[in-house]
Order: sequence, then C-alpha cells, then structure tokens
Amino acid sequence: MAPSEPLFRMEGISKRYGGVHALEKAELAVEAGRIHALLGENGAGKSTLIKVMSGVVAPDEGRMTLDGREIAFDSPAAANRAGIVCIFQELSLIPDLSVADNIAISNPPTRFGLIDRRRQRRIAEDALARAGAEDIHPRALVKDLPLSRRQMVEIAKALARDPRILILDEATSALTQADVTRIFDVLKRLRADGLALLYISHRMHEITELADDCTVFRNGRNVATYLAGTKTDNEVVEMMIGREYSHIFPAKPETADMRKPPVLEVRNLSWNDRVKDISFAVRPGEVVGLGGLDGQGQRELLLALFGVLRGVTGDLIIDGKPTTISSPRFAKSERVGMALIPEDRKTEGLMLPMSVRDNLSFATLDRLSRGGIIDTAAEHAKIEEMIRLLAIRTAGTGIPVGALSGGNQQKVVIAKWLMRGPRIILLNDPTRGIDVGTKQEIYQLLRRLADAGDAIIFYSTDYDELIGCCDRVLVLYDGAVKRELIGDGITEHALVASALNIDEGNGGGAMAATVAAGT
Amino acid sequence: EGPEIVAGPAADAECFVPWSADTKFFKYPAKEGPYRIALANGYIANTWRIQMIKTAKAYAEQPEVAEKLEEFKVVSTGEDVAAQISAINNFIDSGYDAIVVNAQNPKAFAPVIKRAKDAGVILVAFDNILDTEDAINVNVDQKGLGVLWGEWLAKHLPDGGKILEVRGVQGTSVDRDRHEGVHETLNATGKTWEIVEVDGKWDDPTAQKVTADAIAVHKAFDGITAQGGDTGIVQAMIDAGHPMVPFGGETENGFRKFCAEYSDKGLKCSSAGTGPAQVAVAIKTAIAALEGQVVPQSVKLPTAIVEDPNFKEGENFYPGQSDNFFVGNSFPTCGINFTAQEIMGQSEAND
Amino acid sequence: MTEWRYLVNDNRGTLLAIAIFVVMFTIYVSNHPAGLTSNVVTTASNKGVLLAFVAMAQTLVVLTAGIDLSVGMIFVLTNCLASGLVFGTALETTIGVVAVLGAGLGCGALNGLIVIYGRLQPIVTTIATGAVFYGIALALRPVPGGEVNPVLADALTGKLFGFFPASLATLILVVLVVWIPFRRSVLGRAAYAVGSSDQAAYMSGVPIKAGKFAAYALGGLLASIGGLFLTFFTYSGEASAANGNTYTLFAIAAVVLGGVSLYGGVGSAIGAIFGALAFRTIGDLLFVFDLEPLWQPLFQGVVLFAAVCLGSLRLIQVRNRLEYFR
Amino acid sequence: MSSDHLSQTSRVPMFRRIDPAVLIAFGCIVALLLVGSLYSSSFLSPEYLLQQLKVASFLGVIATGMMMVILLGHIDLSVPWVVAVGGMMSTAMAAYGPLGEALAIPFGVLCGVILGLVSGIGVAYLRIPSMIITLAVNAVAQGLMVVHTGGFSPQDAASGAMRYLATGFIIPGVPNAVLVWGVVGAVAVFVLTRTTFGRSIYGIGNQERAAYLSGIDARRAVMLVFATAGGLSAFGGVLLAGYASKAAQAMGDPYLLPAIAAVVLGGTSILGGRGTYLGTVAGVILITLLQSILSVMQMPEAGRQIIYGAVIVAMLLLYGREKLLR
Ligand SMILES: Nc1ncnc2c1ncn2[C@@H]1O[C@H](COP(=O)(O)OP(=O)(O)OP(=O)(O)O)[C@@H](O)[C@H]1O
Ligand SMILES: Nc1ncnc2c1ncn2[C@@H]1O[C@H](COP(=O)(O)OP(=O)(O)OP(=O)(O)O)[C@@H](O)[C@H]1O
Ligand SMILES: [Mg+2]
Ligand SMILES: [Mg+2]
Repeated sequence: MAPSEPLFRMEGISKRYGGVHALEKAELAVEAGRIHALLGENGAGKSTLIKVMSGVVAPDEGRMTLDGREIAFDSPAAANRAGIVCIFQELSLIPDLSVADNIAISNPPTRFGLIDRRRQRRIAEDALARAGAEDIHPRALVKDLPLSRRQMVEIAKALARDPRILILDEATSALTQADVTRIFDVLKRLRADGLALLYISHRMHEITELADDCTVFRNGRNVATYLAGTKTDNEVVEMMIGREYSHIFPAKPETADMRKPPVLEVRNLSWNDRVKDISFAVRPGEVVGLGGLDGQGQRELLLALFGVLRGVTGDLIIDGKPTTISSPRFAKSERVGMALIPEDRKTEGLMLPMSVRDNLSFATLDRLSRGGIIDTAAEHAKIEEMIRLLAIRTAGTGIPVGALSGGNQQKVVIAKWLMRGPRIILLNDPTRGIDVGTKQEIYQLLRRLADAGDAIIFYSTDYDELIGCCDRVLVLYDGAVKRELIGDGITEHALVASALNIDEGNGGGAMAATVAAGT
Repeated sequence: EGPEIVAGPAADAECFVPWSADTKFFKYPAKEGPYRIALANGYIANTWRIQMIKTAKAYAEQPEVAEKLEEFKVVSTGEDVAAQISAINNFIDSGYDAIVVNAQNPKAFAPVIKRAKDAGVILVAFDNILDTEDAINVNVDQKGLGVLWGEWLAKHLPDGGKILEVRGVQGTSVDRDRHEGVHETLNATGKTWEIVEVDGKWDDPTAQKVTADAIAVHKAFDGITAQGGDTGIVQAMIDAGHPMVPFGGETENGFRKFCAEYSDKGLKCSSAGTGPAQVAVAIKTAIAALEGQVVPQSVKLPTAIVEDPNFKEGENFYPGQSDNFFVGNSFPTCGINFTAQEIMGQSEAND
Repeated sequence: MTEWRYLVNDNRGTLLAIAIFVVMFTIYVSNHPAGLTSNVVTTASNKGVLLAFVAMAQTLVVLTAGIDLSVGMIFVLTNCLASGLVFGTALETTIGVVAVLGAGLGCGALNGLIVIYGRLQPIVTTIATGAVFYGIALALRPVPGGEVNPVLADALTGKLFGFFPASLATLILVVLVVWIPFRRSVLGRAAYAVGSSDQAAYMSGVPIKAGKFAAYALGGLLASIGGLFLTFFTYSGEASAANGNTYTLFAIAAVVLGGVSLYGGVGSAIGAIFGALAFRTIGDLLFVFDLEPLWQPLFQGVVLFAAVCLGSLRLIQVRNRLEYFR
Repeated sequence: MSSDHLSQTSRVPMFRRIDPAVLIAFGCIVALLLVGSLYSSSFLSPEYLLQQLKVASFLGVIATGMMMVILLGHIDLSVPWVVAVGGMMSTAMAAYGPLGEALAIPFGVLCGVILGLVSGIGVAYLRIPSMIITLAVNAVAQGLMVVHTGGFSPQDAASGAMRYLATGFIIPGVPNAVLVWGVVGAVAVFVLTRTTFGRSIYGIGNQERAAYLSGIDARRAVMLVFATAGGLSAFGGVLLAGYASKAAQAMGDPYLLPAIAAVVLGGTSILGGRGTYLGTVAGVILITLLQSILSVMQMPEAGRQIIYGAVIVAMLLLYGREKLLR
C-alpha cells in the first residue's frame, strides 16, 4: 500500500508572468497536524505558490488534490469554502471597517437576511481571544490600529473561519517578539488540534522554533524537502541562495570614534504623548538602533526628526546649530542632509506604477536639474551607478518598479535616498520581508556608509538585526527611552527585558547603561 | 374664489391686447395698495435674463410704479423647476399679492397655480408661460416669429432653395413653436426647400461652431434662419467666406450691427423678437389686476421687428455697445420705454 | 462609555451634517415671514426630498469608491417616463410606478454592468451613459408635458394628518425599506469593503461584484424614486439636460456635505440626506434675506464655498502631516 | 545575470512605447471620418478637417489643463465658468483703451489663474476633495460673472489680438488657433516629460504620500497644477471669445464633460499618475469630430446623444479594460 494520501497535494504547478517563470513544475504536500515551512529567497515563488493554493492566482498547469480529490479554485472565496485560509503578506483587511466587521467579513452571521451584529461581535471577541489579542476593541476601525495590531486582527480573522489548512505568508514580519510568541502558542495549539499549517518567513529562528517539515524553493521550483532540524542553518541558507553563505553581519568597528562632534543631537524631544522627552546624540560613523516593542514611539521619533510631525517640542541640533525641520523637503536639503527610508515601501517609499528610473531619481531631481529642467544624461548616469552599487535586479530602468520583487523594491527605496549622499540616514524597519541574501547586502551597505562618516539611526523589529548591526541601541517604551545598550551589552536578553519594561535584576545585560526613563 | 370672468375690452386696451378672439377677460376683486409683488425667476446666467431682471427693477423703481408697490422682491432659483415651484409656494405663504414668473417648464406649475388661486394670489407668467387658464399669461407669439422668418425667406428666395436652420434648445416649447412656424410657412409656399437643421442652443459660440461645421460640409446655403446665437452665425459665415444671404433672426445688438454692415453684400435681415422688457408688461398687468381692472387672461405682446433696410444706428442698434444684449426693450403701447442701452449700457455711469 | 465614543466616531460625518442643517434651517425659519408653519416645512421638505433621493443614489455608488455622473439623467429620464405612465386607474397607476422604478433600476444596473464587467472607470462610463439616458428621455418627451395621477401626486406632496409633510414620510420609508436593509446586508458590507480597499475585499472573499452591482442598481432605483417624485411635484415630465446636470452636481455637493468620503468606504445615506437638506436650505436663505437679485448667485456660491471649507477645520488637529496624504 | 541587466538598462528608450490607447484613439478617428464620408465626401475635405482642427483647439487648450489635474488624480469641475471668466474678463479689459487691448489676454488668463489658485489651495492645503471645491469655485465664478454683466461695463467685444489669435492665419492655411494649441501642447509635453514639476505631477498622482516623503513640496505642486489648469481654461475662454468676437456667460458650459471624456479617451487614467499628452490630443480630436459629424448628419438631438454616449462606451471597451486582480 502507498503511504496514506496527504491532506493537500500540489503537483506540477507552473505559473508564468510574461517571460518570468514564477513557478515551474512545483510540488508540495501538506499533512494535517504539522507545521510546514516554506523557505526561499525573494522571488523564489513562495507567495505565488500559496496564491495558487488559495485561489488568488490561477495556475497555468498542474493539479491540486484535497483529501485525494482533485480540486480547483476560481476565487479566494472558493478556497475558503474548502477550508484553505491564507494570511497574505499584503494585509487583506478593509481599513474603513471595524475589527469585528473584518473578522466576520467572508461569512458574517445573518438573521432574516441581515447581518446579526451582536453575534458577529461575539465571534470577533472569540477569535481575538484565540489569537491572544484581547486588547483590541472589536469596534475599533482597522485604519486606526498600528500595523502590528492589524496583523493580529488578520490572524484572528483567519481563525474565525475554522480553517483546515492555515497559511501564513510572512504574517509575523511586522510583529514584535512578544506578539510572535503569542502567535506561536496559538499556532502550536492549532497544530495539536489537527490543522495543517503552512508557514513562510524569512526569519530562521522562527522556522527553527516552529516547523515540522520544511520545503526550500529556488527559482520557482521546490529544491528540497526535509524534516525540521535535520539541516543546519548554513546548509539551508545555501540551498536557498544556491551558493555558499558565510557571515551575515559585517564586523563592527571596535569602538565608535567618540571624539567627533555629533552630527545630530536631540534634546527633550516630545510630541503628542507618543514621544516623551527623548534626548540623544549621534556621531558620524555610528549606527544607533531603536529597539523596543512595536509602537512604542519609534516611528514617531523618526518622523519627528524628518519634519513630518506638527507640534514637536524640544531641540534639534544639527552640526552644533539649533535647527527646526518642518518638512521632508528641508530635511533632505544641503543644510541638514537627512534621508528617511520609510516603513511601508508601497505607499511611502515608491510609486509602484512608475518606472524604476523615475523612482530612483525622484528624491534627487533638484540636484539633477537646472532651472527645473531635468538633465537626463546626468540622471541616467546616476541611476546606473545606483543600480550597480546596490545590485538591483531589474529587467530595465523603464519597467514599473511594482514589477520588481519585494527585496529589489526595497533596494530601490534605499538607492533613491543614497543617491543624494545623505549624512544622516533614518531607517524604519528596512528589512521587513527581505530575504537573507538581500538583508546581508543591506547590513554591509549600512556599515560601509557608517564607515564613510554617515550617522545612522536604525529602527528594527528584529532583535538579531539590532544586535548584529548597531553600535548602540535605544530601547523605547511608551514613547520614552527606557534604556540605552552599548556594544556587547546589546543582547537579546537585555533587549527583551527592557522592551517589556522588566527591571534588570538578574544580569544578562552586564554592559547595559540604564537611562532614567522619562526624565 | 378667483377672478370674475367678464367681457372685454381690457382696461388699457392698447397695452393689454388679448391673445385671440376667444381669450377670456379677468376682473379680480380690487385690493387696497400698496402691493407686495414678487418675481420668481429661474435661470439667471445669461444676458437676456440679466437684462430682464434689471428691467424689472428699473420698472419697479419708476415713481408712478413705485408708489403702488410696498415691496418688490426677486428670487432666482436656477435651472431646477422644483426650486422655482417652492419659491412660489413660499411667496404664497408669505402673503405676497402677486407673483410674476418666468417659468422653467410650462407644464409643471399646475399644483402651484391651484394654490395661488385658492390663496387669492395673482400669478402672471411671461416669456416661458404657463399652460393654464387660471393664471395670466403675457405671451409672445413664438410660432408667429417662425412664420415671420419663414415669410422673409420665402420673399427673398422666390424659387425655394437650401436653408440652414439653427435651432435653439431642443425639448423646449419655444424651440418647437418657432421651428414649426418656419417649416409650415416654407412648406406652404409649394416651392422646393432643402432645410439643414443644426442645434445652436440659443448660444453664440455653439451656434457659430455648428454653423461653421455645416458650411464646411454643405458648402453653401441660400438662406438662413436662426432662433438665437445669430451674431455667432454671421461670424461663422464671415470666417468661412460664405456669401451673405437672407437671414431671419433674433434681436441681438451684434446681429443687427452685422445686418447694417453687410446689407449691401446680401445680408438681408429680418430681426424680430420680444425683448426682456416684457417683464415690465407682466408687472404692469399684475398691478392692473390687483387694482381690479379688467385684463385679458392671455396678453399678446407686440413683436419688435426691424427689417432690412431699416437698421438705424442709435435707434434700433448701437454700434458702440455690447453684442450681447437684446435690442427690443420697449413697449410703447404699454408706456414702457426703456432703451436697452439705458438698462445695460453703463458707459455713461462708468465714465 | 467607550462604546458610546465608538458610536460617535463612526458617525461623525453624519452628525456634522445634521448640525449644519439644523443651524441653517433655524436661520431660515426664524427669518421667514410666515415662520415655522406646516406649509413652510412642507414646501422645504418637498424640495429637499427630491435632492435627498438623488443624493442617496449618489451615496450608494460613492461608497464603492465610484461616482455616478448619470444620476441626474436617470432622474430626468424616469421623470419623463413617469409623466407618460403614472396615471389612470389605481391599477394602471401602480403598474406605471412599478415600471418607472424598474426603469431606474435598469439604468443603474446598466451602469453597474459596464463598470463591473467592462471594467471601465465609473466617471467616464456614467458621463457616457448619462448622454444615452438623456437621449432616451428626449425621445420620450420632446417637449414638456404629460400627466400624473393627481390623487397620488397630491397625497405624496401634501401633508399627513394635516401637518406632517408626506414627502418627508416617504423619504423616511425609503430609508427604512431600502437604505437600512442595504446597510445591514452582506451586499451592503461588500459595497463598503470594495470602496475601502478593493484588493483587500477580493482577498477576503467578499462578493465584490454583487456588492458593486447592488450599489449601482439601487442607486438607479433611488434616482428613479426621485424622478417619480419630481413628476408628482410638477405634474409633468421634462427632458431638461440642464436640470439633469444640476441634480448630478448638487447630489455630489450634498454627498460631501453629508460626510460621505468620495474616496469610498466611509459615510452613510443618512448623512447625505442631511447634506441635501442643508444644501437646499442655502437656496432658501435667498428668500429670507433681502439680497440684490444679481448678487444672489454669488451669495449662493459663497455659502456653498464656506460650507465646503468647513470640513477643513479638522486639519487644525492634524499632528502628523502624513495624514494630509491618504 | 548582472551584465545582462546592465546591457538592458543602458538602452533606455528615449521614446516610451506608444500607449495602445492612443493608437486605438487615432484608429477611431480614422474610422469616424470614413463613416462620415459615407454620408458626404465633404467630411474628407481639407476645409472641413481644418475647421475641425480649429474648433478642436479650444477644447484642446482646456483639456490640457484638465489632463494635468487628472494626472494628479483630481478633477476640475470649475471649467464652465472659468472659461466664461476668461472670455468675459479679457473682453472687459479690452474696453479700456489701447492699454486695455494689450492687457486683455493676460488679464483674462490671470483671472483664471486666480480661480484655479483658489481651487488649488482648497485641494492642496485644506484637503477638500477636488470634485467639490471646484464645484464651489464654479458657483462663485458664476455669481461674479452675473454681477459683472449686470452691474459693470458690459463691453464684451474681443480685442483685435484675440480675434487674430483665434481666427487669423500666420501660416497660410493653418488657423492660428491650431498653432496656439500646438504651442500649448508642446509646452505641456515638455513640462510633463522633462521637468521636475512634470515628474512631481506623475509622482503625486501615483502616490502623494511617497512624493511628500521624498521631499517634494507636494502641496505646492498640486496648487500650481490647479492654477495652471485655471489659467488654461481661461485661456480657452479667451480664444473662444476671439473666435466668436465676444464673450458670453454660457460659453464654457459645453466644455466640461467633453474635456474629461477627451482626456480619458486618450488613455489618461482617471485615478492619476498615468497618461500621455499625445493621447489627449487624440481624445480631443475624437470628441470634436464625433460631435461635429453627428450634428451635421441631421440626427435629431435625442439620437445624437444616444449615439454619442454609446460610441464613448464602445471605444473605451475597445481599449482593453482595466487589469483584473487575478
Ligand atoms: N503578478 C506578477 N506579475 C509578474 N511577475 C510576477 C507576478 N507575481 C510574481 N511574479 C514573479 O514571480 C516570481 C516569484 O514571485 P513570488 O512573489 O512568488 O516570490 P516569493 O518567493 O514570495 O518572494 P518573497 O520572498 O519576496 O516574497 C518573481 O520573480 C516575480 O517577479
Ligand atoms: N505588474 C507586475 N509585473 C511583474 N511582476 C509583478 C507585478 N506585480 C507584482 N509582481 C511580482 O509579484 C510578486 C508578488 O508581489 P509582492 O507584492 O507579494 O512582492 P514580494 O516579492 O512578495 O514582496 P516581499 O519581498 O516583501 O516579500 C513580486 O515578487 C513581484 O515581483
Ligand atoms: Mg512573497
Ligand atoms: Mg515577499
């Protein structure tokens, strides 16, 4: 007898976009009661595969079976009905509807043909509780929630559909460790309940912690499937990128040069109860991390520095001179020389339908033009240079930037700002959803920029990044700097403890310098 | 309630000419003056209406009229019939003695007419009149204008020919009546007429554009008749180098300027219409009715006609003035003698 | 307590529209020579309700992030149709009413089909279909005329129990029978969802097409109720392009005054109704203030301008400039 | 791999691929002329074609401004009365002696710019939806013109320069109006493709937030585009006044919907960020021809409207519909 048929199987799935083979005869088998991880670098075809699986994309060829019976989906709704529920990488929440509306969106409870809002409310509360997100009010509008909360709603929404197969495509990329821990508990419980889970993440430690089976994708094919724990991280990464892989983080210089005067100094910065009395200084060559749980004021701090927020109080000193930055336009000017790599590249960093070229030069047009007329030759030269510098993979500069893979899009955002040669670089979680290979390139780039004398402020939700990249880390809690960690004092333990506002009693962060919170 | 139906003739028989032989005459119970009269106008944003409103104000301010009026109020409600109906309702509820109206739609006022009648309020319609026997209409013979233009063309083109007819806004009774007048008259001649119809919407630029198109396609016409936008039409002929031909049209100052200028080149015009001053006749009728005088239910307005070769500078057209105003602005038989220039020409005032 | 805050927050636009209307109407009535009589209210109501129906129609489409520039023409077309169908015996009248409403529904459905299956932008689609609807109206009624069942017309434009405007009662009935069920139905939610984010709605398995279709079709239906009412109000039909365009544009103004977001997904027909009533009151203010006749259009323009700018007051509170750019 | 992409990027095409929408629009123009020539061979005559081109140039100038606004993802409903303001103010200025004659055109355009600026400030700084603020500006402009006509010098004859610009010939056989449109168009193409301002327009139209965070003064750019559009509408009015030798209140009414339709038929996305000027040229000619042929063919107004609407829908369907999500 053949081994029992898996719950869900895909065979010979191919999908082409123009000349690109997003998937080429890909295979996948998913078992009930197990967590199956999909790995692969950006553009390997993971998202496409699960889009096929959940009815968003129609495959060019191949077959799928559920419980041994052949199936095909013509819409996400059809897949949902078959018990396949996907949490997509791009959130699928409806911003203007309430949390409860969203959770019950695909199958709201009705009475006499109309939506029964009371029952819907109960369903939502239930689902939120199962996802460990009781703090979210079911009546709150999704657009009023921060990204991490929205992701929790997304997970609650998936759970409310009682899936047989639950797919998470980088669903944790915007979450902080605390949320991730809660989600993991939920996922493990679901596994115990007999669900099949498909998990995509670029964070290796998450996969190590969670997965039972792993499948690695490369160039649209599944190149290996193995039991979790049977390969080392290095082996896995090499399978993913198809080459040898060495150290991910570049070496830090022993000590930052403390003699240089700070480029940027902030004194008693406050804004709207979200940023409280923050003071710090950044010297040329320093990479200063911002840590802490998501939504503790890190984003607002960066936006305040970049001149986006109104009503900021406190002093901002650039090159020793007090300065008021009231717009990004001034922030990027010669006088300040600041750049901000924003949080959401799709709405804040790029104009997706516009060409790679137009996007790359957009922030630098003032320098590439004379009297408002663009010097196209200079523009081209500069663009070529940046594409080479960041090794952006694109089929040409004339194609829409939206056609690039996420990692390459992110590189375009970074390149667009580096083109100006900024002295102060603010980064807002720049590696979210980026594959290991690209991440590594970005880390190295940051270090090179720092070595060349730039001052860098780097917010990340990924502790490994903060540990690997930063010379100092400011941990924020409730809008104020809770602690400042320096050098070897930047440990996961110290980061977690201070992020959760736990008093540092039992060692771990030996070198950590405590900063009085909220002084 | 309502007026007493009496035998004619009307009090001021020279002015209040009955529409036809079987027109009824009204005698309302005489009211003690001074009166509160309202003008419910619809659309306002064109020269005709602006001139009309200014004439109305000017007429109401004439001493012999002003002494009879306690209040004269004007409200323009725009293109929306419902708003105009509501305005009239409001006037009725606020106790006005008479309401003068330039109706957006002749059929739409039946309920208001009834309300006015019940409340003893006198309703006088002009220009776009009301389709009713229960209100007073101050009437322009729209079809008669068409007939006039048709006869003019027939006279100048005894053998028939190719005519360009530039119509107004389709879907209105004015457009239809004038159109029918022209066609019936021409057809009655028994000659062969080829009539090319285009829509000028009573508007110079539109009329000019469609005329230019028609000339480009049809090359040449033997005669032209137009309900409005006539200045633009002549302009289009000049621009296209079209020969000047007989023309039956409205009373715009610009049109008459051209008629005088190009008469010897063949632009033989009949310029006819009733100017915006008919509002004054309507007000006069309303006052007469309130005073208890006998008035016809349907007043026939004289048409101001000027035909080639009678175009006279400073008398029936004004070279130094705007093209846009309508020259026929007086009704001598009613003692209404504004010149359009007095109403619209501000040159004296501004200098 | 927080529940209450959410309730206010969800209905802010509507509440603001109600406030604007109440202030304007108070100014109007307290300056009206006749004062707050049932006649004055009925007159105001008859006029306001007409626009309110068209504004409701526009709201449904706007909620899906579309726009219907043909509502005014559907209104005109159904007016012309009603003036030829809605009279005679009770049975004939009823059949006529049903036919008119069906025609409105059909016009809306046509818009919906083209937008959904033709995948054209609503704004151009409805400019084009608007021309078609107007053409049909003109063919039906080359000159103003027609008739309507006077008993029905008088009943619906008159007063209930001698004081309550019947038109207002009809409006309330339509809200209860059309709007509330739509708002609470799965389709209604789909319409909101598509308007808010069509991508997310699709991903969530929302019945996008059905929701949009329902919005357009019901929009047509509501516009035809408006057209029917215009017929009752005027006893006749008129194919006036100017009137159609006027109502289309006024409806957009009413929708915005009513707190409905032109970007879709936010707002309610109740808000739009009060927006329409407020907008109509702007015109009424002419009546109570003694303005030079030639200055009246400017006055109306300026009041509209001011009302439109009122919404910007909230900008004062904006602390994060990114909120300027949605 | 990397050498591969470099070789590709170094061949940046100077001319972007012509949008299929533009090709189809030009195809439709040819088709329309062929259909017209079945009715009368005059439709292919040079006089007729030049006449059409001349008439098209007024719409062309107005549509240029409309296109820029639409590229931002906004819309300008103030066209009707801004056109009228341009015509009426320039002719009014022309009455003041030789100096007035000289200043007539700039003054008319300036008035349009000011109105556009008001819309622009409303859209950019007060964040009022363009659809409603331009409606309000239109109402205010109408009010101002009514007051102007009634109360001030009603001089409305175009100056010689205006006449010459609209109807004269510098190059024999080519009406000046067409040249004027050509110049306006050339400047527009240059601005849109070669200047930072043009790039900002596309950027803002695609993603205003990202444009702002890129250090572009997005709000100022939006304001300037509206001012430009106001100026171009008014300039269209100036030309129209020159064409007709005089200005009139309703002169702008027939240009609003055709301007929007022309821009969209030319392949510009109504959502902003995408579109070429060549497309707008095609759209303008298409709309002008369609209106003219229907008018000359003696079709009754009703049929004309129906065909006009149906042809627009059919053509848009031809263009290929929006991309599906899937
Ligand atoms: N709609 C599309 N149009 C064109 N190409 C596409 C489309 N969707 C996917 N592709 C291509 O298919 C390939 C696989 O993309 P996919 O999103 O599945 O990658 P992924 O493994 O999810 O990457 P990431 O880790 O960045 O999420 C990419 O090269 C991409 O360019
Ligand atoms: N119009 C398009 N043409 C070509 N490729 C496209 C197009 N739209 C999307 N894609 C591809 O679709 C894929 C899925 O898009 P998505 O937005 O999920 O990016 P992603 O690569 O998955 O992002 P990330 O790197 O954050 O994981 C991307 O790989 C992108 O290359
Ligand atoms: Mg992916
Ligand atoms: Mg990805």
